[in-house]
Amino acid sequence: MSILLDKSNRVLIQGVTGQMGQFFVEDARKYGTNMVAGVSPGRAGTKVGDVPVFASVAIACKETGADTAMVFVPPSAVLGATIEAIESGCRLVVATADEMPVLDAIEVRAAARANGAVFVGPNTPGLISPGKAKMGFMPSFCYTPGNVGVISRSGSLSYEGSKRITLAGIGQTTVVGIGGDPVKGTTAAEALALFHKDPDTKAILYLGEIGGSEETFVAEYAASSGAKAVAALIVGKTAPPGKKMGHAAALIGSKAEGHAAKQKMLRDAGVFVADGLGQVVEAMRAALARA
Amino acid sequence: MSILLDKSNRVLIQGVTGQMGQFFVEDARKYGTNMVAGVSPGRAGTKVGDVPVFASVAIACKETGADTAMVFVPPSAVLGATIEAIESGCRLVVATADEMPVLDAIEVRAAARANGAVFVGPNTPGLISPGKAKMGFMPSFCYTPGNVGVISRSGSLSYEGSKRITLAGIGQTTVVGIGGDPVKGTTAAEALALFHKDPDTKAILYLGEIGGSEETFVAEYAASSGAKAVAALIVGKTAPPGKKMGHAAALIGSKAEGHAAKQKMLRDAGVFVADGLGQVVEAMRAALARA
Amino acid sequence: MMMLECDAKRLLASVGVNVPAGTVWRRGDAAASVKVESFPVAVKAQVRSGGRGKQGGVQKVADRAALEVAAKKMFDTEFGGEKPDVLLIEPWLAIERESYLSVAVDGRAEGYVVLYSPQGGMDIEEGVPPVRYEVGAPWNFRVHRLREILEKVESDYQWREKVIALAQRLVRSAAAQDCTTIEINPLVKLSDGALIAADAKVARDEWAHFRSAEINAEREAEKGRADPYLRACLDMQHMYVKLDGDIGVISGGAGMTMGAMDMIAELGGSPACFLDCSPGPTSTRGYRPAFAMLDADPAVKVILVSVFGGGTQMQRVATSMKEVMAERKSSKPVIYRLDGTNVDQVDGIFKEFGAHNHATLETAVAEAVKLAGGAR
Amino acid sequence: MMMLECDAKRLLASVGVNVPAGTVWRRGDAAASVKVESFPVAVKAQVRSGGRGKQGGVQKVADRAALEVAAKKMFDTEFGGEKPDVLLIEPWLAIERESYLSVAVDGRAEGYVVLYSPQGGMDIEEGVPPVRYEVGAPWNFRVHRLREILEKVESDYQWREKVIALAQRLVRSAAAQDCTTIEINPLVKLSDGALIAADAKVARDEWAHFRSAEINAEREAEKGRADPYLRACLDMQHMYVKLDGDIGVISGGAGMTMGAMDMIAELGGSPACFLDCSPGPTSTRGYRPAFAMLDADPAVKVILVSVFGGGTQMQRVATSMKEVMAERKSSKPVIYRLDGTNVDQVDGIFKEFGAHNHATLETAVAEAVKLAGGAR
Repeated sequence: MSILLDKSNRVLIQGVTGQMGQFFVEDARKYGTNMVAGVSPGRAGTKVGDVPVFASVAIACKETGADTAMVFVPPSAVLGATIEAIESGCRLVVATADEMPVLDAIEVRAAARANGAVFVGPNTPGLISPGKAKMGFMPSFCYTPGNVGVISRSGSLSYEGSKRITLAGIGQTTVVGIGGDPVKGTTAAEALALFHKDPDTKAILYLGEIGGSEETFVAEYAASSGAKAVAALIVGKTAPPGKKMGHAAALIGSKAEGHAAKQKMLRDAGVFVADGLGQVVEAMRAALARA
Repeated sequence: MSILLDKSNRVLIQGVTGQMGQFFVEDARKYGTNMVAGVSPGRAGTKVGDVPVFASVAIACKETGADTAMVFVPPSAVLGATIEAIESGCRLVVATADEMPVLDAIEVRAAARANGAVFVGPNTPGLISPGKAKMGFMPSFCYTPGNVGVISRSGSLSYEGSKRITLAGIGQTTVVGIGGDPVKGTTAAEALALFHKDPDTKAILYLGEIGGSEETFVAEYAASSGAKAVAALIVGKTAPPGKKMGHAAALIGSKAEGHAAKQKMLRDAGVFVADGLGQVVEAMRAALARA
Repeated sequence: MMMLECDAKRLLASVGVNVPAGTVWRRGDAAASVKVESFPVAVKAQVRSGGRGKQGGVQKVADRAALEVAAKKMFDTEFGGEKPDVLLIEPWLAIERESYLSVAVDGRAEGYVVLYSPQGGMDIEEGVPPVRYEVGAPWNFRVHRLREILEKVESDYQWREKVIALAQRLVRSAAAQDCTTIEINPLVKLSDGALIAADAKVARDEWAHFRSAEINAEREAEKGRADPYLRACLDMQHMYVKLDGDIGVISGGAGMTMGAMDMIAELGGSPACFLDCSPGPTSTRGYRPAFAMLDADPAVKVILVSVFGGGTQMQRVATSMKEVMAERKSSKPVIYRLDGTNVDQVDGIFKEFGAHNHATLETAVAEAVKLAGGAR
Repeated sequence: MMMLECDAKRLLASVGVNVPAGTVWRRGDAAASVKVESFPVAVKAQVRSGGRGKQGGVQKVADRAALEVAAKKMFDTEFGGEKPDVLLIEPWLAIERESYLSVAVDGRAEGYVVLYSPQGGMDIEEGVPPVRYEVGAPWNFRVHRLREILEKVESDYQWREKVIALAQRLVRSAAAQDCTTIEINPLVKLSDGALIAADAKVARDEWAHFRSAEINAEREAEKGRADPYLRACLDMQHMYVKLDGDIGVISGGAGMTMGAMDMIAELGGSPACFLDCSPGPTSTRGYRPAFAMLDADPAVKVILVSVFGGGTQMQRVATSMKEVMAERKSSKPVIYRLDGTNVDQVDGIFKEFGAHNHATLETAVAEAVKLAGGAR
């Protein structure tokens, strides 16, 4: 099994007529993602590849049974597009866009919660359930089906981390990018809860960063009774305090948000913590050995 | 019967230790209003008259069974106090305050709707169910029990109008001031619906003004099948366009908001329209004759 | 509180809305100090009342000399009773089309409403009514709901998407800045397809003054534009609208004040003003400047005091009247009709200074009309 | 984007928050042009980094002469690596007590959180942690919820009510103006009981630039403060943090950039920077200024290009590298590790200009560390 995404998701693409939308239709379809509709106001009736384009998410859902949305619109339009998808009945909405104002993310998160939908984003590579479907631009060769759930705050780090375990023969149920922004559509806590319930997920790999408090969710989960084994990597050992390291949330604002404090907190909670990328496979193996 | 307010309401006063709060406790109790609690953060444990003071609405409701709130706090604090009352379970919340920012009124209205409560205000004299209870400073001698429901956009105009029909022997079920602001806790439409359902209310007197669109609700109601008879007075025949006549909503912004257009709309809908205060009793009698 | 167009556009620009790059010419500025980069330009009288366009308050001028002539004339012209203290000079726009967009507080919408019309311009009220999107609380704005509504009237989808994004910005800004209206008319499509707010009206909620230094400053500026009599009234929170007649009305409550005005007209008289004293202190301190203003106004022949009080107690009002009359110089007649809480104590107090309280509005108004010169 | 204290206080004042009546002294202003009404005053270095108080960045001066001495010295001092271009001069406050209030975006709160501590001041991080009120979406702020929380730690109810009203204002303003943090520390109670924001930190969300002219201007100003090399990088949306080491890192993605930095340290080297080029164009146009900046930086001995791309296609990055190298003057060694989408096309392109693509980050970093002078 997997979380959130598999072959049953019927995917529509908002902003499908843009460059990213068109590339996604081709790339994700190749991987097996079930692409059923595109949405582009003003372009209804046209096609992108063989995907029919509709004027609104509501119409696309009605006509094609779409239940999952991938959003490719400019940052200032993400708010409107994601809420449209959520309120038109999509159960999963993914917006990879960076540069989304945090206030907009707050609004989308509130709307998702009110409608029982899952929002993944912003500032995320998306998610992939290897061998089933992907929603994002992740390089497919980094992944293979298996029994580890991967959660990452960063895009390319999730490619790197996944490739490492894949090459070591460790496959994944789902790899989900929760994003580098402070307010997330799906938090580490929520992703952990989903993996916890997934019978095929035996252990979890968490790829985190300095800054913010997301890692406290991971420690809380790992310390809870009956938790699945967790391995983790925290990058940013060499990041100075008080500086934003690319991601809005990657800023050491207090001691607790620093690298040493996070590693200690995770280790104290029973997480198998890799000391650098070179140890990810080792930590993962240790976690699986306990699983 | 009556609408919204009778002897069953258990009333708490927010801002009870202020000058208005104290006057209200005395005046409304004299009329028969069932006053059970006061709220004043920091003054819990004291009394105003024989009314015990609590730190929060939630505690006051729990301790005294209060279910109705009268809010006497400064304009900038009305938002917080009314939402506290609504979310602590009060079914009726009255805020007479003028000078409440319209955005705050919008928020309170949304909260009332979400919680199934009724908000009356802002910028209103409150409401009175003659012979039963009053929530406001209206002069008691202007009212007598009877079978007319009165709705007014203006405070003193409702005293004047009510006194005129009272002196003519026409009593009231309830007189409700919906207020002079554009966004109302209770609209004319909602007050009409309540009077429509009240078996003791035989006819309705609506006291309106130029500006805004509240009167369209009245026309819509009067024209609907099975509507109770409605008499109305619209003041502001001599008001110039484009000027705010005291109330934020009393501004003729378009022809439809002018005096002549409103009178015509109401007459066309079958409302008995008084041409000036001097004709209110006559219009009311005509309405009752049809009732 | 209506803002001047130049201030409204400053607000719009601050939230990223495209507006013409204007220059402001204040009354008294030396012509030489007003920099204009290129001609032709629009010269626009900055007044708060509407309809300026039809009164010559917007002019196209082709060169510097014409600008100075037009400016001089505009500074000396009244538009809707108001002489401009400021002119706005803007590059003349290459207009491809004009539409209409506004965001306003609306009772029926229980909050904000968005209005759009594909045709904008001066005659908006005469044409097909704009389409309405009832937003309600500002956080309920939905791009896809507005799109659904606009699809029916606006066929240019690229323009439509620009309008939607703009409307979203305006609703957000209206809430953020306590605006009750933001109207862009015309909303212009330039020949290069870009969107620009060619004219803008913004009204702000004066009751939000405690959380906005700008609104607070605007309220003070409004008082500053008033004459000293009116300023004293505004300092007491009185609400005043000048009218054409000769019977001054001192009243309490907006509805009742209009009710008295209407009855004056009905009985053949003519009200000189709307003057609602209830928001301020209903005491000697509060009423004193109201009488001072009406006493000083040569148009006012008679003063009608009409107060029907609930929380305002009549024995206090009566005492205030006694005190004001004791210090008053003017001999303009004053007619009283006090009613409401504790009205039974009024006659006793009135007796002390020889005043008479009318039992009904009808008799009070009739006497005022008679004293003002009788029914016309 | 952190605002200077003086700008943060201007923002607070604009929403009706009480702040000291300060005067701004900009570098280069003549001393005589700086008006101070009365002494003593606080002279405060305006820098974006924290901890200024402990470095002498806030001084009490008793007279004009002392002010000028203190100002001269402050303009020449670095606080957290930053020389102030502006000083803020404020009346010295009669402080009765200091507390702490902030409103910030918080992941756990799914939106805004309000933090309050009855004791404010410089050592806030060392003391009892502030109490938290998780607001979430800004329209969910509830006066009574915050009151419940504050009742447990703040016994002065009059002060408590002032703090609650202020917090409400701050949440509203943070949302209205896209602030991610508004921190008032200390929040001061004056001897007359009034509340005043003695110091303030405001951070704004740079991604809201499209709806805020102020944020947009601040972004431009930030670029303006950068040297021309960095400015060219910022124009390309690159994200850069200077570090102490000698291995320049050109990378894509914040996490992967830090991962590479950490591995450099692990293998005995030292990163010279965090430079994430993924937000901008990953083309020759995008990478050119990144190389130009690192080539010009004398501290950088080696450049490590580490890109693991998904949407970013490696054959394009490889071609960009070829083009950049063809025009590049510097002879600093460049080590490559490209991986991700279409990585199989990289070797062919690299062969054209004699470059080698490392298969793993480990070998790439090891070579960079060796070239930079070996493990220390």
